[in-house]
Amino acid sequence: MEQLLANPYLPSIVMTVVIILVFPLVAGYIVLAERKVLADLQVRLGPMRVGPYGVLQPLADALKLMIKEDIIPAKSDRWIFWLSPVVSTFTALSAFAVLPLSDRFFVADVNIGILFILAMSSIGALGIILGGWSANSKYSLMGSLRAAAQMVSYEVPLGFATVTAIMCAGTLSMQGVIHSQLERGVWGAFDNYGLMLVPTVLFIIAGTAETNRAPFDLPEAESELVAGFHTEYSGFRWALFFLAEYAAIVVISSLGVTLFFGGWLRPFPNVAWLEMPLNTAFPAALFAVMGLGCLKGVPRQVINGFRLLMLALGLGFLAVGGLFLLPAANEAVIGLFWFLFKLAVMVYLFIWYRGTFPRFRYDQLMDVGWKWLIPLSMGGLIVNGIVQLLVRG
Amino acid sequence: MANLIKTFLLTDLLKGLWTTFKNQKPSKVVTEQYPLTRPPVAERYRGAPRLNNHPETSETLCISCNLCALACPEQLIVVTSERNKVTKRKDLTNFTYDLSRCMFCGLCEDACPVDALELTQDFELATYTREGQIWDRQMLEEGPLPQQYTH
Amino acid sequence: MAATTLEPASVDGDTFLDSNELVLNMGPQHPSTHGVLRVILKLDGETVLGTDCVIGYLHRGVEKIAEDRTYQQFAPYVDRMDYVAAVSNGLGYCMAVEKLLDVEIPERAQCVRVILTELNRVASHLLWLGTHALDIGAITPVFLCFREREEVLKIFEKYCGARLTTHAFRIGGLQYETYDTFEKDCVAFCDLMEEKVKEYHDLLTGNRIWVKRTTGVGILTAEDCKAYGVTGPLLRAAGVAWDLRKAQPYCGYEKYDFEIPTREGADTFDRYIVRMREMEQSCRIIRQAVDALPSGPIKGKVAKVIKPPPGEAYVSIEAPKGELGYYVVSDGSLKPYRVRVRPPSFVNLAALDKMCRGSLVADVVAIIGTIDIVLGEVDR
Amino acid sequence: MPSAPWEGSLPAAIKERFGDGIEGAVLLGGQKLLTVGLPSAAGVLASLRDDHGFDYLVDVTAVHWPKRERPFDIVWILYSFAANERIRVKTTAADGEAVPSVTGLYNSADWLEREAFDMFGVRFEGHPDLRRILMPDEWDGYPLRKEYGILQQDGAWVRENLKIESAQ
Repeated sequence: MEQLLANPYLPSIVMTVVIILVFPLVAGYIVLAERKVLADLQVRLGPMRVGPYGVLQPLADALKLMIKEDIIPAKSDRWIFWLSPVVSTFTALSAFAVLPLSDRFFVADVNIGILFILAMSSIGALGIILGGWSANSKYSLMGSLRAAAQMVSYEVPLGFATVTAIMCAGTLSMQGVIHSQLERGVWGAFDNYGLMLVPTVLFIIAGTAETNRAPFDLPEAESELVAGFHTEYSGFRWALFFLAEYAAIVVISSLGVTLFFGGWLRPFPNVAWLEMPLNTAFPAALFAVMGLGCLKGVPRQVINGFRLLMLALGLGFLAVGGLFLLPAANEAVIGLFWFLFKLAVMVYLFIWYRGTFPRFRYDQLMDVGWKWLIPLSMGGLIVNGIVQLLVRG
Repeated sequence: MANLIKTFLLTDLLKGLWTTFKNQKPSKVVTEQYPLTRPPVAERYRGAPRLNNHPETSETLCISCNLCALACPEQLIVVTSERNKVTKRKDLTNFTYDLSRCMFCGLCEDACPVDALELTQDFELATYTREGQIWDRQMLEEGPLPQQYTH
Repeated sequence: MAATTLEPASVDGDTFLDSNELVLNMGPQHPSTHGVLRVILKLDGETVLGTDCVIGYLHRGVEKIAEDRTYQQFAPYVDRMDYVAAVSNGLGYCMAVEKLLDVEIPERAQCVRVILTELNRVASHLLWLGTHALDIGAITPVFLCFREREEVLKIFEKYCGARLTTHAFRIGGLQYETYDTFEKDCVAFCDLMEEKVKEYHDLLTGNRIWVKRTTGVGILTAEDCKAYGVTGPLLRAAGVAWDLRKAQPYCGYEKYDFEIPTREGADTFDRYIVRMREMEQSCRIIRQAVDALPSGPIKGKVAKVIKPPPGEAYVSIEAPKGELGYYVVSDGSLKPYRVRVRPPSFVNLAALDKMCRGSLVADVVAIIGTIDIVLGEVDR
Repeated sequence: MPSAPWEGSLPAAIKERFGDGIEGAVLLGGQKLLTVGLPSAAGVLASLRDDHGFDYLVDVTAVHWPKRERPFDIVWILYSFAANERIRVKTTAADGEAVPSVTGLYNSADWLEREAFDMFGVRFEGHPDLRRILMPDEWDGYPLRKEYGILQQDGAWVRENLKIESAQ
């Protein structure tokens, strides 16, 4: 037993298990957040029925998807049809291994972490392509063809933007990138006298395309290809694709947060007097507001169970807020808090686009990718390289 | 030049983002939780039919003239009556109204000379059977039974 | 509802990939064919080589029903053709029968008719805008448009008791007198619309993706429009300032001061702009009509039993989608001998193939949206 | 309906060119109506488009009068953008008789003629693709003919394709 506990891999294994178990739920809540935020943008209420304000909706959705009939089209390539959601989900979740959730919560800090993420997200495209092809449906086929072309085109600017950031940080390790930003005292996005903003913006755009999110959601363009590559999928297989999509969003956002927005660092990491207001007061106040909001909602609930749930949620938020006031606990979780907070902002951004922009057309997507993003990202790389060479020597 | 700068600063996209962002105010929400909050229905709303009784004597106002049945484009009204030997007038025996075919055009209501037949504000007309859509005189006079909402 | 002529070069079960051509069946259940339209696309990659529309899934035989109903009884059925602009349909039908009867419609009725049809035009355009934007991938405008459309539907509901298939007009005039706050509601709606149109412009007009998606897509020049009989905003976006409200005024439209918005590009973007400006013009007409609303009777001298003399009449109005015509033949009996509807959606849809050839699949969706079809009217 | 003879240069020119082919030119309730014989219909329509500027074919339809010897009225409604003028051209046809198609003159005639064929069984000679448009291809009968009952339908088709007994 002691030997087991002393095993150096134990924390990694525990983290892996936790991520695999918890992430589907988290993905469910990202979906709920997406539905709620979209509803807000669109002057609607969004899910309101399952639990107060729809807080139990993800569980209901998961349950429904699990008990739904699993349909495999008659003329499909059964094995590949079976395999592709697995490939998608597997690769997307694998990338979690190198995400630096905080200075102490991570599975592994490998020295090629960023390469690993890019590799996994490339293989993820394979799942989409195979899934679309194996379904033997024309819509799916077109979706997967689009996916293939899009992934290839947008990985280039994404890569260039990443390389620029790596160059700036001088390391490929995810933790190393954050430590380098701490040393330089500035987030990656504002380094090199603000010139790094160009790759930052390009990264966000290319990252949106890489994850097949609107306005680049051509592989699953609903109004043209019905659902694109997953037109023929149903039930839990479809849920796996869904899970993979949201995992990819989290991975890409995390990568962006790590490379450009300081990962688990608080804003202005080198300004000492901001320590108290930002690291203690801000999270405590945030959770207090959320908790009080929930408590305020309690009397409005008609059903007793919902009242209890709201009460529990409110008290839970308040307790988490209180945690940030304890110095020891604060030290343990503040990194995680900042990382997740920035991640949430990124995910909100993704949803916000989707709620606002029309979809690109296939040829325009290629135009934007090859004629604008790639030259700009190459230019960004060169200019940043020169600036770095001249200034840092 | 100004246009080029605008292109690179993505002003058009930011304008759109700001428009949707502004809409997030909870007071701007227009949808409602239907069975919990019920929409107000206009006074002239053409919903479920009702056969009116005289408010004091609670006798039917219908004089069995059959004009509504003749006016109805879908011919879904059947008025049956028998001649009252004492008053020499027609007494209503039954009145059936097939809601499943009704398109709520209001022609029957317009045709009624005594305001006996009226389309009311009740709009919740779903039933579990097709037969349940055929309303007889009793149903038309009393209105549909209160429903339980499950959701 | 006929089989297609667009057979692929080789349809051999699974071997269709061997050929460069792909036949894609879009609809009748597809998110953006606006109902039960089925478009068979012949594709080379994503480029459209040809299209074939299969329609009739919503064919209810409205023209046949007309022969079995009295003149008044048929009026509610026309609402169910272009159910998005039911008031316009009703107006056209009533005017055709009034032409047969040769009756005079009182001023007040005319004025209320104008207000309601213009409100309906705005509602129809709003629905078009929302769904069109949704087809192109912008998912928010549809909710904003429905929010404004709701206000129109509320006015309809208060006026005649129904929101969608209104049956608002009767042959000879109106059945319902306006309600107390009718004028106020109409003006309030116009104020609201003028404010909200700005919001749509912020969301879409300037947006580079929107401009790119719509400019140069589905071009139908003025010549083609005339050859295909295409009317309405499509014709006006091709630079022809032709609007039946101006060309052959009815219902007293000659009294109102408004413009016919036109554009020269004849593409999807121009149609978008034309319709947006038409909404503004409609608000302008509503304001004038509300100001000028005379008092007086609302129904002309029409007998309870409508029995027009034998004869025939063709009356057309400017519906939101184009020229909506009714060709009514009477044999002197209680029932119309023949009612022929000249539906704008049906005729405009016939130009789909011309507009689609050479464009991409995503454009087909945009073009179907820009034609603004309602399948209830296409199939009748 | 009040009917008056239609005077003017247009009917005069048409009458002069087609002679006996023109059976009448009247203003029916103020609307211009030109009745022509079937053999000259194609010529009249071509002349109206080319010589008189009627560049927009509004509608093509038919009316069935089963008791007549030639039971079908074929109606073309034309409009001229330049003159802001609308006229109706009408001819009669016997059952099964070929009616000239105007698809060569107006593209809009394509679907409109298909619809008239679908509903009445009027055969448009020269139409490139005359098949049913609203009804299924194999449907038996022409719904808008007067002898076709309002509840009538092709029971065999319904049984075979929808797998139900008639819905009526």
